[in-house]
Amino acid sequence: MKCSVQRRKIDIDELIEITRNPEAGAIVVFLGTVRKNSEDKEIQWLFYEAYEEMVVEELDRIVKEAMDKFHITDINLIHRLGRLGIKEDSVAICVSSPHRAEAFRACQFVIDEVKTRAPIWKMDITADGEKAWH
Amino acid sequence: MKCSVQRRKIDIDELIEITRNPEAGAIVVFLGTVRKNSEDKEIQWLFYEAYEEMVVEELDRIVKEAMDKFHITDINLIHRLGRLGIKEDSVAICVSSPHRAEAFRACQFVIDEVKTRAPIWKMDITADGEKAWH
Amino acid sequence: MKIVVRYFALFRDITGTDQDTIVVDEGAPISDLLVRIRDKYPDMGRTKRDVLVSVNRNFASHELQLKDGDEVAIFPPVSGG
Amino acid sequence: MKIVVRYFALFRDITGTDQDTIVVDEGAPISDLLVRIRDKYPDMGRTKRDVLVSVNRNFASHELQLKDGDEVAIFPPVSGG
Repeated sequence: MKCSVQRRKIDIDELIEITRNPEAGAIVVFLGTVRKNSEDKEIQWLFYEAYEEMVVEELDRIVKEAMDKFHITDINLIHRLGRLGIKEDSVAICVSSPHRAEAFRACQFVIDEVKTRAPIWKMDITADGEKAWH
Repeated sequence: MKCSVQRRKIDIDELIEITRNPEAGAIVVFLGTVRKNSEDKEIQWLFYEAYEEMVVEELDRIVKEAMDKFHITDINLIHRLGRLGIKEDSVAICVSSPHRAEAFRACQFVIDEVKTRAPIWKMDITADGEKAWH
Repeated sequence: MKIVVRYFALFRDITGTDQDTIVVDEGAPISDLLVRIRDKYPDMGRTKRDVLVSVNRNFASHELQLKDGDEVAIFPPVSGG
Repeated sequence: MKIVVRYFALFRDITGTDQDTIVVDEGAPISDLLVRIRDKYPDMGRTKRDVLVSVNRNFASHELQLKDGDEVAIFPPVSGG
């Protein structure tokens, strides 16, 4: 059970390896990836900023809630910060569970909560060089 | 959109890379992993057998149904055959989609269909050397 | 007409073969084929497992009528994933 | 009492600073602090974005009473993931 933020690319294999468990029959991974288009604008890159002292604490609270709510063996989460290009992973959530239905539910719960609660903000920079906070 | 079976270990990173798409904001991966215990027996290893001429055709049909049913950009699937140890991946399904809810739904649909329709059988070999087909 | 039948997993263990040839009447339904198989392999009559059949790599109901040259396979419920 | 306030994302751009010190009465609610911030930065009064507040790294309602030494941050709705 570990949450972190980092500027370097996310190593998915490593995240899966630490989540793997002999009691688990299912692993579900969610990756948020940067889309080329957002609200009819063509994106050149994104910039993610966080309230770094708070974000890991809030992510830990979300993951703990998921562990309490669902019958799962482990969850690990990494959120990227800084500049990201198209197709890059902004967030990776990995859940292992004895049974698959719970793994899907827990993974979806975590990303839904991250989207509403993690103190992270996204600025997009369009092909025209226009910047906008989201 | 590609389905295959193989005896060598599944390379998850490679599967994710071919599924990545600039139109996708979400990737959901499902991994089936070998559990240490099954119905109170301690598993030593599993052996997967398939009707190889049929299995890829049936997997292709499942994935095509998912592509028709859900708003997603791509699905790729690999199922392992032969001998697998504890914690190894037996199946990997990777779905990319503009929006995450559809990616979760499509991925769960595919694994549910694989479990009921793909002509693949599992034999478990317990710590006592007992063999049983499932 | 001669139908080549393939057996998988538990049913291969029960019949002791992965493939053989069963003779049925032209246009006979799969249920006829299954009767012949149970005659040939009495243990196939005793298994409590459901018997699934594919014809030309598609799942087929026991009522489907067989044609010459059909690729037929007999297997227990699947357990992949 | 002096409260150190941090600003993030759009609100850092609006205020032009990532941190400053705002004076409020002992035990004042967050809503009082927000009034002072809008007085100091009129553009914060014009933004249509919701204003979220955290105190000591937890989301806080605008009614929460501030204590000396609280770590306060002001930010727009989050957009991570």
